[in-house]
Amino acid sequence: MDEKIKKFLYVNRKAPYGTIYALEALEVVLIGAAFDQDVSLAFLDDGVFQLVKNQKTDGIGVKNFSPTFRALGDYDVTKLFVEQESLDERGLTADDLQDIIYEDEDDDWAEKPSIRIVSRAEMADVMADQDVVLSF
Amino acid sequence: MDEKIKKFLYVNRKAPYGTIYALEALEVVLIGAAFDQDVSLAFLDDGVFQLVKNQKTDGIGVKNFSPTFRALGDYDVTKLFVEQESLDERGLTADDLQDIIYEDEDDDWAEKPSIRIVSRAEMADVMADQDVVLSF
Amino acid sequence: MKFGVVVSEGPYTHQASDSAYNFVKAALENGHEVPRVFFYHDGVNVGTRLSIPPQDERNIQKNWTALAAEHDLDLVICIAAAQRRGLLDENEASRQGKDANNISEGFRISGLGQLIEMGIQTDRLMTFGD
Amino acid sequence: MKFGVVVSEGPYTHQASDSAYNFVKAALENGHEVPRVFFYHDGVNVGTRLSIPPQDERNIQKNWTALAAEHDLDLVICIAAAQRRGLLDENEASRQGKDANNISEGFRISGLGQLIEMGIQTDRLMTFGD
Amino acid sequence: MSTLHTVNKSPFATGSLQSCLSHAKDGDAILMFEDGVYGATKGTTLADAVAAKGGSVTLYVLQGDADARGIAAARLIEGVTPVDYVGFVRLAADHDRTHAWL
Amino acid sequence: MSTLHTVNKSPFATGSLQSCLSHAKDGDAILMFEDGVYGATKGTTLADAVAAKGGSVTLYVLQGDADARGIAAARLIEGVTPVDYVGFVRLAADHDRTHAWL
Repeated sequence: MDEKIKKFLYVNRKAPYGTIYALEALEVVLIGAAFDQDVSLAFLDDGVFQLVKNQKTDGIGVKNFSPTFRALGDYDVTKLFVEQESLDERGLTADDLQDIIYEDEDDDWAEKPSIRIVSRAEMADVMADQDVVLSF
Repeated sequence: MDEKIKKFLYVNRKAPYGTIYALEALEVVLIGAAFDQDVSLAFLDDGVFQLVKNQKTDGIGVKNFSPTFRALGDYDVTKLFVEQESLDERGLTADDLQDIIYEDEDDDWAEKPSIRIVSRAEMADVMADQDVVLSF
Repeated sequence: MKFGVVVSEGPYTHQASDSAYNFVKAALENGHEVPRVFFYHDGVNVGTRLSIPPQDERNIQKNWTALAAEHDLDLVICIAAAQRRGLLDENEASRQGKDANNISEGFRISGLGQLIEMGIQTDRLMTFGD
Repeated sequence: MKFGVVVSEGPYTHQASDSAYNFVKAALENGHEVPRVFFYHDGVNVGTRLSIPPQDERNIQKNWTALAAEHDLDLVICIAAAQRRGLLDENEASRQGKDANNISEGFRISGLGQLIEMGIQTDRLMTFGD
Repeated sequence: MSTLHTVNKSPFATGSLQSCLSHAKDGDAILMFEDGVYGATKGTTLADAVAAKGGSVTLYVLQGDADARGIAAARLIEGVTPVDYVGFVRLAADHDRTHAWL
Repeated sequence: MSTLHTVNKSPFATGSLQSCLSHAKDGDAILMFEDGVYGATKGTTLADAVAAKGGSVTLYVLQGDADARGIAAARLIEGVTPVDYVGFVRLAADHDRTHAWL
């Protein structure tokens, strides 16, 4: 068991700032990256709000942690699944989200997008293909 | 200001047991009763679940506080407004709720029901007729 | 005008204590009075002096303590809610036989009656919760 | 079978810590192993020894401490989440210059890596939260 | 390879149950517990959606949580099976993973 | 005699905004703050209901919370007025009571 690589899915269904779950989930992802497992992140329901660009938190006195998502590639966290239907319901499109990229070492370090917009049915498939599901 | 009697409304919109808000709201009501203000309780949305009869909490190891609602009359808390639409949406009728009564000192201590089922529009009127609204 | 303020959620986990802080600050800076802030439910945890937030985050307890010192605020932690959750002052700790206490400067522990009294004596009651 | 358990909410306010306790107890009594219970978010507050719940209510911290003693459970409180919320052991308190600590017997404070490790080393991961 | 989904929120308060229903796959199981047990009751605005999903997934409710909330067996949607904590543990063991819909 | 209603929850996560909308009376004001600001945005499944209520109540959004969540002014529903904390205090003072929809 010690040698086996497990598939970890971090499920994000809550908006940022109103509660701390999004920030503390990200802290788990960063620590978890050191363990060399097969990591994916799912953003659905209000979780899609976490990835919206141009977050500016000066007016409420809390830390803006959204830039950290752009650093995930450096931690080899490169699979961010975002649900299309959740975006639609919230009046959002892919253009409203941050650009998050990683360098693919298997493809001559080409820059590739980490965000993968998937349908609800595809998200269900992603969820069903995991060993460990961590919910926030 | 010290002499003025204010209208206090305690708004209950959450189910019991899953969270502590219902129980701790009731604790405020009991303490508040000593202050001789004009007290009403509103039960709407999941708050109507608080009043459902036959609650038995032995299986989950938490305290059953629902009998306390029946003691409210002794504290001169006699106006419990329950929203009809909230009951309907949850498949409940007035018969699913506890009998909660008080003795009316202005009517030869006749026993009267404390629960008043009101429409959503009437609930809005109750809410608009308060000095202080405490939300739980 | 006199504002009474209720904080119903703990620090960091919910934004409630931040919003309440911003509201109280704005009210005081604009000539209003805030005779009391009442911490209930998990809100009692705002008053712990043992928190050590990351250096790049705001220190919620210290912000409240500083605001209280500056404006002579009455920050009241509900005793019943505090006992369930492990928030104690020196007095309570010794009375209950506990070997430590964790309340911050600027906060005091008192009963639920202080909440009702606040509702009676202020012009508006604001609730920040979840 | 090995169950890893995450508790994400504080005691009394949410039912999560009660449900987790009931689940762990049932698992242990039916021949399963629970190598670790990890307390995250407000869940860290379950580990305070300063709580004094009303006498007619369950004592959540004591229930966990007793279960840990009986079954040699590893109850881990996340250090990062604990620091924000004011949960400290003696070691952390002295390292951080705090004059008190409030962790209960049976709990220990450690890093988030213990959560990931638990996910790797157990057969099923259960999350009790809000 | 199937999943045990757990739902602990009232479906009238949050969208967790609906999100769970729309992501659970055929052969999965859904356990409603804590305030989630309200999702297992008849005659609500959501009962038809829950009952319909019962055709492809297996629905369970935690007995202790239903009792606490005054939900009699007769009020449970047809096909919902009550379990105790031992049953909860067994469900978790019998499925390949658990997904908590918080 | 009018009420300032405050809503701090996302309308996609909980029913607080909808319950508020269905209880607010003509002449009241609704301030959306914290995660409640999502209720003030265009193009959502709830935007029409919110905009329609704007005919009888006045709608406000807390600027700092909207900024934090990356909601540009152009994304606000027509007729929603942004306020800062000073404006929030003024709204509370100008109405006879405040009702927090938690």
